[in-house]
This record gives sequence, C-alpha cells and structure tokens, in this order.
Amino acid sequence: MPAYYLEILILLLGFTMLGVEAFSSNRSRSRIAVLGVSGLFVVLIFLIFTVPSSEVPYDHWGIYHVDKWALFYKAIAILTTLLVLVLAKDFSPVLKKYTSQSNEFSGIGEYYCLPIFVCAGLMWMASAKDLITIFVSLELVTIGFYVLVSFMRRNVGSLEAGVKYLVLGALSTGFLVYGIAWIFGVTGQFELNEIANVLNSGKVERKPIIFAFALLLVGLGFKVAAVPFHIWVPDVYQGTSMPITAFLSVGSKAAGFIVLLRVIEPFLNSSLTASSVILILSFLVCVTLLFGNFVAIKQTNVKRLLAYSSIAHAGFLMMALPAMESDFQSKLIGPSSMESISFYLAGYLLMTMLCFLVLTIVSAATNGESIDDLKGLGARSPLLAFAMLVGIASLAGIPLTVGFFGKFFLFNIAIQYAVFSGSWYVVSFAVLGAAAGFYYYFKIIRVMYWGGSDQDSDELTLEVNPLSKAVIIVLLTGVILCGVFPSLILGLLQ
Amino acid sequence: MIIDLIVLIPIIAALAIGLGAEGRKTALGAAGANLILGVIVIGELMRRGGEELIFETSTVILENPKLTLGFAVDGMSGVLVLLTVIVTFCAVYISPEKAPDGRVKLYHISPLLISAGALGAFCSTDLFFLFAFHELALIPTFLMIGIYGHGRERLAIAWKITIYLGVGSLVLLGGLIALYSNLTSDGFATFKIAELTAIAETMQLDQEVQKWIFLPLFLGFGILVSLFPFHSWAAPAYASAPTSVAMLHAGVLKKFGLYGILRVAMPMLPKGFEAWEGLILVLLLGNIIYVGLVTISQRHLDRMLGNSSVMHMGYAFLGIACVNHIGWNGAVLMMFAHGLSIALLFALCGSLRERLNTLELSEIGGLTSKVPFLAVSFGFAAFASIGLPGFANFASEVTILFGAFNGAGEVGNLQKAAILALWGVVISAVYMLRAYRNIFQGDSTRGLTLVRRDSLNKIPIILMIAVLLLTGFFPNLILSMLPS
Amino acid sequence: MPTLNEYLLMGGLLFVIGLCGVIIRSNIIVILMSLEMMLSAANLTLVAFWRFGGGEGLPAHSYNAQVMVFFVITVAAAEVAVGLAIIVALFRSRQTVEVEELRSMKG
Amino acid sequence: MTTAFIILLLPLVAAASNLFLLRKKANLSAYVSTLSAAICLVLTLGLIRQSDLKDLGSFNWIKIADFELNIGIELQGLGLGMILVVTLIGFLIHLFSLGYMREDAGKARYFSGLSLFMFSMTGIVFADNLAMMFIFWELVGVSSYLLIGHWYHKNTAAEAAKKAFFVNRIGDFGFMIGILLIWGAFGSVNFVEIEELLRNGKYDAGLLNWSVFCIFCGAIGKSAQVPLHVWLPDAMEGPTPVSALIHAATMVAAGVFMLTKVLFLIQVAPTAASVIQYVGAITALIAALMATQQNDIKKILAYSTLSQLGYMIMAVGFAGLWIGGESLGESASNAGFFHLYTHAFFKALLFLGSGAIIYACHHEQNIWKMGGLIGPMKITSITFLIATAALAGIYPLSGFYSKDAIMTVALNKPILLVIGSFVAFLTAFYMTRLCVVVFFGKARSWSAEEAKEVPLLMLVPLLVLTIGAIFAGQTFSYSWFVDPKKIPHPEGVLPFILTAIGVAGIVSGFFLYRGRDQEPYPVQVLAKKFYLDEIYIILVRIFQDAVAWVAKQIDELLIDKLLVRGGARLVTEIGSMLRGMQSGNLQGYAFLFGVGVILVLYIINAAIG
Repeated sequence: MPAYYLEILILLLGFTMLGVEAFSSNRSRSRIAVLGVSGLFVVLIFLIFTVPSSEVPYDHWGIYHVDKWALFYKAIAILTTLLVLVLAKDFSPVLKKYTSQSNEFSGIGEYYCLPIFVCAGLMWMASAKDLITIFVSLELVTIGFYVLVSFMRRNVGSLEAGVKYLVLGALSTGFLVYGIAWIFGVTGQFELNEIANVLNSGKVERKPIIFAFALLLVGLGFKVAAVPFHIWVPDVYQGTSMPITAFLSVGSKAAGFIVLLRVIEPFLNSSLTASSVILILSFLVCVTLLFGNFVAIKQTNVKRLLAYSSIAHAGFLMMALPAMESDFQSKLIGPSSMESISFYLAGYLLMTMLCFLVLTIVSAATNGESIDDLKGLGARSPLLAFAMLVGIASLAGIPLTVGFFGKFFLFNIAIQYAVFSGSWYVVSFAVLGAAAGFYYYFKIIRVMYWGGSDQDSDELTLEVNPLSKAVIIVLLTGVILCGVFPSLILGLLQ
Repeated sequence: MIIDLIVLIPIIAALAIGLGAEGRKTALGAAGANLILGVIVIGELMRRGGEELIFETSTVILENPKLTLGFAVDGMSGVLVLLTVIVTFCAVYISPEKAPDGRVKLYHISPLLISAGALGAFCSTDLFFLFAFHELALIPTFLMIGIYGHGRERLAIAWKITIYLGVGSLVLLGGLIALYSNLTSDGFATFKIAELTAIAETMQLDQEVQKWIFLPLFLGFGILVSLFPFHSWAAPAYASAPTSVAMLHAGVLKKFGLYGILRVAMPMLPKGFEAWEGLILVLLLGNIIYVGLVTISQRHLDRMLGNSSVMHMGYAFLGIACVNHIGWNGAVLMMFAHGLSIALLFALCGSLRERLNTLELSEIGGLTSKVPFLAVSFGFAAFASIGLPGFANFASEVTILFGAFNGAGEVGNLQKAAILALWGVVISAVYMLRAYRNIFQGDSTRGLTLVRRDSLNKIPIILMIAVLLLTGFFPNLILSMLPS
Repeated sequence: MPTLNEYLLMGGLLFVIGLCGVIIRSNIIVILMSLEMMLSAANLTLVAFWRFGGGEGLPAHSYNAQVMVFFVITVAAAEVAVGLAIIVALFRSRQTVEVEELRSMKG
Repeated sequence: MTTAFIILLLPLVAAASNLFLLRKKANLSAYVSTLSAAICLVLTLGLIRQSDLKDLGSFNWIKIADFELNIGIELQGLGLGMILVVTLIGFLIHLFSLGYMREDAGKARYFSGLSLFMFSMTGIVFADNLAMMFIFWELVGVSSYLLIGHWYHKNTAAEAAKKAFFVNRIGDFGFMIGILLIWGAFGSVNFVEIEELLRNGKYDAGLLNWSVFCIFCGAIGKSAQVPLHVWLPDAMEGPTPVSALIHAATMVAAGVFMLTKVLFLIQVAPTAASVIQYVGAITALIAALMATQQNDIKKILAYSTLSQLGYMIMAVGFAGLWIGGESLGESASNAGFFHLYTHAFFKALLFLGSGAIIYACHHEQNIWKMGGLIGPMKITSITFLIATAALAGIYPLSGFYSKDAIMTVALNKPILLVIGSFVAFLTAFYMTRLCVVVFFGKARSWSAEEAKEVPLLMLVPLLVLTIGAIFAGQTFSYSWFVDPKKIPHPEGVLPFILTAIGVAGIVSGFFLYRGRDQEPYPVQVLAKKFYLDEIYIILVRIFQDAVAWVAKQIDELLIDKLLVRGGARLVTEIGSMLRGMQSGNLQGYAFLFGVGVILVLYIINAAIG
C-alpha cells in the first residue's frame, strides 16, 4: 500500500464522520468521537506496517516523500489527533455550553471531524519536501485551526482568539508566500533538493536568497512559536478550548518543526548562507528561551502558562537547529539533531497530552482555568494529581521522565556545538531558561498538593471516564518508561 | 541483584503507599528491609576489600552514547549506602503516623523517594543515572518543605532550594556532557563510570580542556553540597524542613555532590583540579571560616544546625583537595560521620521542636532535668559534631588533616588552608557548646512549658549514636573498604 | 515594457502597504483586505519572476510558479471565507468589528 | 590484651557502664568506678615493677595504605612516675569523692566522668605517638568539661565548663598544627621514630621551631599558661575532688609531661624553647600576684597551681638551652617533671583539704567567712599546713627539693632566676595568708562555727597524700623511674637563699594577716586578675561575635538577599517587562510581528556584512 493512502484514509474517515454527523440521530452523534478515535487507531496500525521508501508518486516532482522522518511525524500527527478526540470527549460539557442554543448536540459534530482533516494536513506536511506542498498542507492545517480555535462561538475568548489567530496566521502566510516567491525567483525551484543543488552551484546571489530565507523563516517561525513570531500563542492558547490548545501545542508544533527542519537543511549546508542562517537561528533560540521561560513565571492561567511553556519548549528544540550543519553532525556524539528533535517532540506529545487530559477533566469539573483551580487536586483525585505531577515534571525536565531525556539530548547537542563553534551564550540562555522553568512548573505541582484540607474543594469529586482513565495511565506509563528507556522512541528513528 | 533490590524497595514501598498501603508501617518495613540488606552488602564488602564493584547488574538502554541502567557497589558507594539506609530507617522511624494536617500518603512517600534517589545515585554504575537518580529527590523535598515545613517563610524556602538545586543540576549536566563527549575513543562514547575512568587515564586530556570541564562539574556538584558561596539555600531549607526530610537531605543527599566529585571529577580530571586548586581552597575556607562565623551568630537552633552542616562540608572539600588517598578516604569517612551526626542533630532538634514552642536559643534553658534523654543524646551529637575523639567525625577530620600534610616538607597552599581550616574546629566548638549550654544547662526557671511530654523514639537515636561511636573507635571498619 | 525590477518594486510596495494596513487599521474587515493584498503582492512577485525566468541572470522557467499562484489564490479565498464567518460570529456576540475591543486576554 | 591495655580500658568500661547501665543506681556506679580505679592502681604497681616494658601492645586505629595511626603504648622513664601519680592520686580522689559526693543527685554521672577522665589521662601517659596523645588530650578536655559542668544548673558552672573547653580548644588548635607540621616533615608521629629520624637527618630549623611552638600551644592550653590561663580559676566551679585531681595534680600537668615527651624536639628548637621559658616564668609571676588577693579558697589554690605550672614549664623550657655544646635537655626536663611529681601530691592534698573544709563549712568557700578551723578540724588542718609548707619549699618537705631543682636550672638565665625567686616568696606569702585566715583567729560565720571534722573516708586520702607531700622529694620515692643524678641538685648557697625567701614569705604573711577579719590591703588590679577576663570578653566580642555578626549580615544581605533573591527578582522583573509586550491588542501584535521581521532581516543582513 502506498504511503499516501494513509492521508486518503484519514480524509475518508473525516468525510464518514461528517456524513454520520449529518444524517444520523442525535444519540449516535455522540459516538462520533469514538468513531474518530477508533478510525485513527486503525490508520495508526496501517502506518506501523508502512515501510519508508524513496519512491515518489509522480516522477520529477517531489511533492511527497515517505522517509522514516515522514512516517514518524505522521504517527505523531495521528496520535495527537486521537488524543485530542479523547480530550474533546471529556470537554464536551463545556463545549455544549458555549455552542448550542437549544438542541443538545447541534454543532458539536464538526468539532470532532475538523481535527481529522487537520490531521491529514499535518501528515502531508510531514511528507512535504517542496515549497508548494509545504504551503498547501500548511494552509490546510491553518485554516482548519481557524475554525477550531473560534469554535466556541458563544464564548468571547474563543472568538477573540479566533480573530487573532486568523489575522496573525494570515500575516505569517503572507510572509511565507512572499518568501517562497523570492526563493523561486532566485533559484527557479520549489523543490528543496533542487534548491540545495542550486545553492551549492554557486550561481546564486547571496543577498536575495538570504532575504528570501528570512521571510520563509518568519512564516515557519510562526508555526513553531519562535519569538518574536510567537505573539499569537498566549492569547490563542488561552482563548480557545482546551483540546484545541493541546492540538495546537503538540500537532501544529511537531509538523512545523519537521517542515522547518526540512527547509533549513539546504540553507545550513550551503557555504553561501550557512553563517547567516546559524546566526539568525541562534538569535531566535536565545530570545525564544528568554521570553518563553521568563514570561511564564508570572502567569496565573494554566493554559496561558502552558502557552509560554510551549514557546520555551520551542526554544529548547531550536537549540538543535544551528547544529544541523553537516560538518558538526558528523562529529556529534549521541543522537543527531533530527533524532533529538523528533525524540523530544514525541516525548512532548506524551507529556503535554497527559497534562491537558488532566486539565481538561479538571476544568470541565470546576469550570475554571486558573492555576488555583487545581488546588487540592492531590487530595481530590490522587491519580489525576500524580499524572499531572509526572507530566509537569517531564515538562520541567526532571530525570526519569521522557522530558529529561529530550532535554538531555538537546543540551548534549547544544554543548557539543558550543564547544565546536564557541556559541556558549546559547547554552547559558538555555540553562537560565530551564532554571526559570523549575519555578513555573513547580508552581503547578505546589498548587496541587498544597491545601489538601481545603473544605470547598473536598466536596468536588472528580469523575474520570474509563477511556480517559485508560489513556491517562497509558500516557503516564509512556512518560516514565520512555524516561528510563529512551530507545523505545529512538529505536524508531535509527 | 541485591543492590537493585535496595534501590527498588523504597520505590515499591512508595508505590504501595500511594495505592493505599498503611503509611508508616510500610515505610518502616521498607526502610528496615533496606537496613538489613545494607548491612549484608557491607559485610560482603568487608570480606572482599571494596576495591572492585560487586553485585553488578546492568542493562544497556542506549547504544551510542552507551547508557547503562545498572547498579553495583564498591567500598565508597557501599559506605554511602550504609549511611543512607541507616538514616532512612531513623528518619522513617521518627516520623509520626500522620502529618500535621492529617494526610498520610505524601508524608511517608516523600522520604522514601528521597532515599531511593540517594541510593540510586550512589549505586549507579552509569554517570547518567548517577545524575538522574539524584534529581528524584527534588520534588519530594519541594513538597515536604513547602507543605510541612516550619516557619512562615517555608514557601519561599522551598522555592529557593528547588531552584538552587535545579540550577546546580543543570550546570552539572553541562559539565557531564562536556566530560563524556571529550572522553571518547574511536567515536564510541559511554557513560559508564568505569569505562570513562579508564579512557580518561589512557587519554590524558589537555590541561586546558580538563580545566574547563572541571569547572562546571565542580560547581555543579559544589552547589549540591552547598559550597560557599552557593550555600544560602541549605541552612534555611534544613531549618524549615520537616524532621525526616532535614535528616535525609542534610545527612544523605548532600553527600551526593561530594561523592560525585570523588567518583567523577577527581579521577577523570586530575589536571583540571590542579588548575583550580587555589580557588577551591579559598572556597572551602569560605565554608569553614566564613560560614562558621555565620553559624556563631545564629539565634535559632535549627538555623544553627543548618549552617553547621554547611560549614562541615568544607572539611570534606579539604579532604578532596588533598589529592591523595588519605585525604579522600578521610573525606568519605567524613561524609559518613557527618551524615549520621547531622541527621542525629536534626532528629533531636525535631524532638525539641515538638516539645517547645520555640527554638530561639535565648528563650530556652536548663532543659536537662525535664528531658534527660534528649539532653544526653544531644550532648553526644554535639560532641560528635565538633569532632571529639571516640566519634567517627574526629577520625575523619584527623585523617583529612593528615592527608593534607602528607609528605609536606614545607607549608604550601594546601597546608596553609588546612591550618586555617583547623580553626574551624574552635569555631564549631563555640557555637555547639553555646547552644548546648543555652538549651540544656543553666537556669531551668525560665518560663518555658513543654508542649508534649510523651516518650521519645529512642531507638533511632541510640542507633545513630552507636554507629558513630563504633566507627569512631574502629574507623578501619569503614576505611578498610576504601581504595588506597 | 516594465523591467523585472519594477515588478518586484511594485510587489514589494504592495506587500508593505498590506502590512501597514494590518498594523494600522482597526476594522477587521479592512485588515482582512490588507492581508489579501499581501498575498496578491506575493503572487505578483511570483508571476514576475516566472515571466522573466531565463533572462536577467535568472534560472530558466518552470510552470510550477503558476501552480503556486493558483494555490495561493485558492487558499486566500478559503481564508477569507473562514475569516468572514468568524467575523460574523464575532459581530453577533460583540456587535463590533473593531480589533481594539478585543483585549480580554493579555499579559 | 596486655595489662597496660587493661589499665587503659578498664576506666572506660566503668564510665560506659555507669553512664548507660547504672544511671539509676548511683551508689553502685560509685563503687564500680572506685573499684576500677583501685584495680588500675594495683595493676599499675605491678606493671611498673616489671623490668621489661617493651611491647605493651598496640592497636591499629586508622590505616590507609602506608598511613597508620596507632593506639600504641609506651611506658618508660618519666612516664612511669606519671602513671603512678595518675592512678594513685586518681584512686585517692575516687575514695574521697565517695564521701564528698555522697548526697549528690548526679552521682552516677560524676563517677562516670571521673572514670572517663582516668581513661583519658592514662591514655596521655601511655601514648607512644603524638596523634594518640592528641586523641586523649582532647578526651581529658571533654572529661574536664563534663566534670566542671557537673552542676550544670548553676549558670556559673555551665559557663566555666564552656570556657574551659573553648580555651583548651584554642590550645589544641596549635597542638594539632604542630603535630601536622611534624608529620609533614618526618612522615611519622611516633616519638621513637621521630627521634631516630631527627638524629639521622637534617631538618629545617625554622620549621622545627614553629612546630615545637605549636605543640607548646597545646601545653599552654591544657596547663593554663598565659595567655590561656583564664579557664583554670573558673574551673573551680566543679566539685572540689575534681579540682584536686584534674585541675591540680594530673590533667593540667599533662602539658608539662607532654613537653618532656618531646624533649628531643625542644632540644633542637632553641627559639621555641626560650618562648617556653618566658611563658612559664610570666605565668608563674602573674598567677602568684593574683593569688595574693583572692578570697575564694579554691581560687587561691587555683592561682597557686597556675603559678607552679609556670615553674614547671619554665624548667622544661630550659631543655632548649645549650651551654658549651651541651644540651641542658634532660636535667631541665627532669627538674620540671620532678616538681610536677611532688606538686601532684601536695597540691592534691591542698585541694582535698580545701574540699574537706568546704564540705565541713556547708559549701562556704570565702576564706573571710571561715577562721579558727584548726580547732574543730585538727587532722585536716594539720595535713593542710604540711602541704602549705611543702608548697612554700620548706626543708625537708618534697617541695623544697623540686623547687630547688628548678632554680638550679634557672641559674642559667639570671632574669628568670630573679622572677622565680620572687614567685617563691609570693607563694609562701599567699599560702600563709590563706592558712592564717582560715585556720586561726575566730570563726567569722555560722558555717565556720558549725564545722566539724570530716568522715574517715575522706580523711584517709588526706593522710596518704600527706605522706606523699612529705616524702616525695626523697631519692627513694623517685629513683625507680629517673636517675637521681640526672636531677639537678642545688649547690652552694642557693638552697639557703631559697629557704630564707620562703621563710620571709611566711613571716610576712603571718604578721600581715594575723587577726584580720577582712582584706586589709586591697589591691584592685590583682583582685581583678589584671582585668584579663574583662579584656578577653571584649576581645571575643570584637573578634568573634562582631565579626560573626558582620558575616551573618553579609550572608543575609549580600549573598542571600542581593545575589540569590535579587537574581530571582531580576528574572521576574524581566519577565514582567517582557510580559508587557503581550498587550492583547491585535494591532500591537501585528506591529511587533513586523518589528520582528525587520529585526530578523537586520540581523541576517548584518551577518553578511
């Protein structure tokens, strides 16, 4: 079976769900989520048996690549979407409040279907090695998200987030397209491999190509939430519904990174552009680390805090980008930049989803999103609190969780690269950022276990449905297990 | 296998408590089992001499760089394992059934996890897990100090220790990465301590390289040991922490940094140490003299003990700075002795706290007649702490000092530092005896009511005193296990 | 006949005007229009590059550029469709389309 | 286990069992301790009669490769005399304590401390190396601390104990440095080995002088020499038998004994040796001066002890003097030790006598509240007077011989001879003052009126010690451990002059104080001990407490507040500042986005250059 059937399957799944939503009775509509989850699960199993190959569906037009990275990121996309659907199911009470007027289930169906289409876009992004396909798949994802972000149409925050995301997203698209135009103008190519050839041929002028690259970087920086193009992240994360926040922070970011990795590779390995690219990437890393971590300190809204944390994580991930130059990669000891970033993103999926799952359940029960709403969770629901504890610890990079291994690999690269190139300032920003990270992550831990004897919160018992419980336990185990045996993930990449 | 068991038992017990097992009994059972296993391990080490690793297990979890999850002990780690199991047992024994707010689980899980972290760190044969296990203690410590700590500032203190230690670990992590990535042979990198040491010996890195790898390693480990001037987290944290955590942290966990320096930094980067020797001597004197003076002017018993534990770390650093086996073995003995004595002091301090409303030295007085057992054991602990003969602390201090002067025909920097460090002996006598005199001697007429009068948990206190005396009279019991 | 440079200048100008529009105007609909202008600017640049391909030291042409342009137009249309829907929803709940009113989240 | 080890360890066992097992059985504990002291005495007597005193046993305490510290036993020469003094007087004091402490609440603790002291003191005498000596050196300090602070509920006692410990620690600080210097230079701490090495090799004279000086610091502390003498008078807060044993006869003399042990080092360190002489002489002088104005019977005796210790130290210091290529070494140290030996008897007797008096006078210690005690307490008074005479150096009592021996040595430095003679006068003077006030005249308080002779149990030690005080100076009493020819004997007119000085002191004291009811000639500066205690308190305030306070402020303000919290604050502030960027306004966001683009373009352009 050709790999692109996976995307087609996903699309079919999406259409099926739309059909079911449109033509079935109210009761069965509530099962859409289950249908989506199981469908995605099936596709995931197909994916496992797909072998990477260098074959492309059309000759001379590299619109679709199925290398191991593509498959890995496709898996991340599917898994993320699957988990988002689980979250969405838990979140449905809140969603109902902000969408429906009279009919109980009207208008919720799309909430389960749209992520499926976005998922198809994410999967396509993983395979795209051509600026046109990159652009199209990216837009498929982005436009899907425009709708999802502003889905709670009776909630002002959601709409505000939607508008902000729309305007800034379109703005970044503008830069992306303009950059692509310039790249085409300078190199005459859209395909990344060909662009690499042109760059190395020496026939290209330096200034315009760098100008074009910078514009491209702006567009992609927006996707991965690199400062200063992160500006949408806090508001959108905060305003939109919990499952979509999770989706944005994991799925969108992972796909953004694979695209970013693919795009910058030719530019990093050309002597023409390498030095500028490294410099600008290092700069972005530093400001991203600084901004993400420092601003997170004062946050009181969990989602907003996680938004900044997501920016900070982007910073950590980007540490491995300047080190992508092949001169260094051959000397690097330990996992390569690609491997490390991919590992980190997979781990990030596990831990972030774990946190959001807990947060969704809690916020559905308490109807609040401030950190204080987690107060006494340790007493109210030890399982949820422990899951959150592990998730947060992993985000903070405490050893024996997957997050630590991720940070470890990235620091490994950053430090060796600093030795190689002397860019110690990046490492020091990272240390500073990680240290600040301890503060805001532990703030959440603190709230959960402090004040367990609080009378008000004792009365609120939390019901966790079996599916969520199972997923929580799976994710929890995953975070810890991969934190001890990283080869569980790394093995997929090597 | 037995070592794996030692590391796993506390974790399993913690899990069991989390899933609903009875708090204190389970913890005590686990700690007791570990105590027995620890003694068995020590027995085996004594029989074999402790030069090589025994009971080794390993699972390779990553190929390149080679990461191995595995445990083993040699003499040095054996001593620290023994320390850990003893202090854990005592700390768990001393903890009451229920936390002050009535919660059970967290209160008993945390000490177990701290203990497991320390044990894992001491027994890991792999640098990576040596680091990783130590961090296991971070969250329990944070929670315990923050929730059950004493004093109004406990929250700020919990933050301080967490972030401080977090930063320390990050610096350390940087150093570790720089270390292993420089110690490669044929593109093969490993984290296994034994292999790294072997490579380091054959490779002989340049002085300049060693110098710059040594610095983050030393600072990272140093921050965890409260090396001057990175000590300001320690005293308030210990003063504020609940008794069991103070015992475990000050007694056991803090030794991790020293262990790391002895295990990693010194054997692998000898020239790195040489490059920084002057600085290190100044810093360790900062610990002894400067922090010693700070200790003198403390007005609260708990603060004073916290500072004193910072101060005594200076001697361990001095032992390390000797760069010979006399000093190093002295330092290991020091870790053991100090670990027990400070744990003992904190245990007693905790009992005092339970019985009084205040620990302000000027408000307490003449308690001997009211709590005679406490008075006598505090006397023992104080004597141990200020290094009187008969206690292991004295043996270790003497060994360290002799190590510093070993073969010194003239008085060099190290010797000068050792002489100044010796003044610390006077300083520690000053604050310890002042405190003892204030608390237990003199007028008992000052209006002070005992809040509680129920009987003490005597067993752990007696156990710790007995071990201190035993190893003080026969330091060779410990020293014979260490490499020479 | 205009040179490539003039086209590029024109494209750049349009792009900047669009950007300025996004930054300065506070009516969301106008912002949306400005965004469309930016995309058009990119399209113009793209087409110009294609048209002059092979000449003026540029690489030889490729029809891919036209494909790209069509995609851009399509995407722009989709964006506007979704955007307007959001704006309508916003207007229904807020009775305004001024972005200055949307400041409930910050910091 | 050798006999010597039994002698060493038996008291420790007794101490431990008293403390841990017999806390509630006070009487039993007293008997256990006394019995252990008795057994030790018997075993010692047996041991010192042996001709062969080699291989007394050794215990390896610390071993790291070649580095070894041993608990080894060496017993020869002066050590034999010392061990007899320790066990004999120790036993007598146990005996006396049975009576004196009969009704004390902390009896078990007291006897435990006493046994611990016996253990430690025996260890010092037995030590065959400096490290071992240091160990027991510290331990006597501990037992002294425990015993001085026996009545811990008294603030003065608690303070005195603390002070004694601190001051001794300061001395020990020096001692340890000396030991370390020796270890660094020789690679050994064993007395025999060092002597051997010293004989065979050349060593840096400067270093040796420093190390001897540092070792001497130990003696300054323990033997309470100026400037570390301040603890001894305060130590009289302890029970009187303790004062007799520890603070008169044995422990404080350990400094002298230690110096005789390192004689071979002093011989090659002349500069340090002259420091030792002068320190001894000055101590002897100012202590004697202070003694003349004290009113507390035990304080007078304490200052007297100080003064006599000064004598001994001075004598031993002469070991570093070389006259015509000949070292004064052995005769000087023998002279010092000889005085230690005789002094142990008569000073212990004086203290026990004072103890008996205090006991009889219901714990009254002020001599001006006693008086006429010779009436009711005949035996005590007579033994006390004999001891006084011995201390004053009256022929043919023991003090006469030993003091003359020291003066003979001091002949080599006239100034020290003059000081020594003046001290001899003062000694006779203040002891006479004491005796006149206490024993003669009329009772000046109800406690003195009601005084009656102490029980037999307490009298026996007095009597035994009296025998010692009388005969310890005779050849037969010491010839078994030291060659009488190697003790300097005065020649010519010296003995007569010294006797005359002693008599002059007695006569003047008798006539000045006869029939007085209060101090007739108050000299504030002496009564206040030259204000040294006050000065020390100020010094401690400045150099310790004030500096510590400053350190604490630095710690709290600079390191903690400014650097640590300030750093955290800075991060938070930066965070808040950056937070301002997130204004919530979409136009602002777009603007920032544009600025970001320009920034990126600028940087990337700058990289091209």
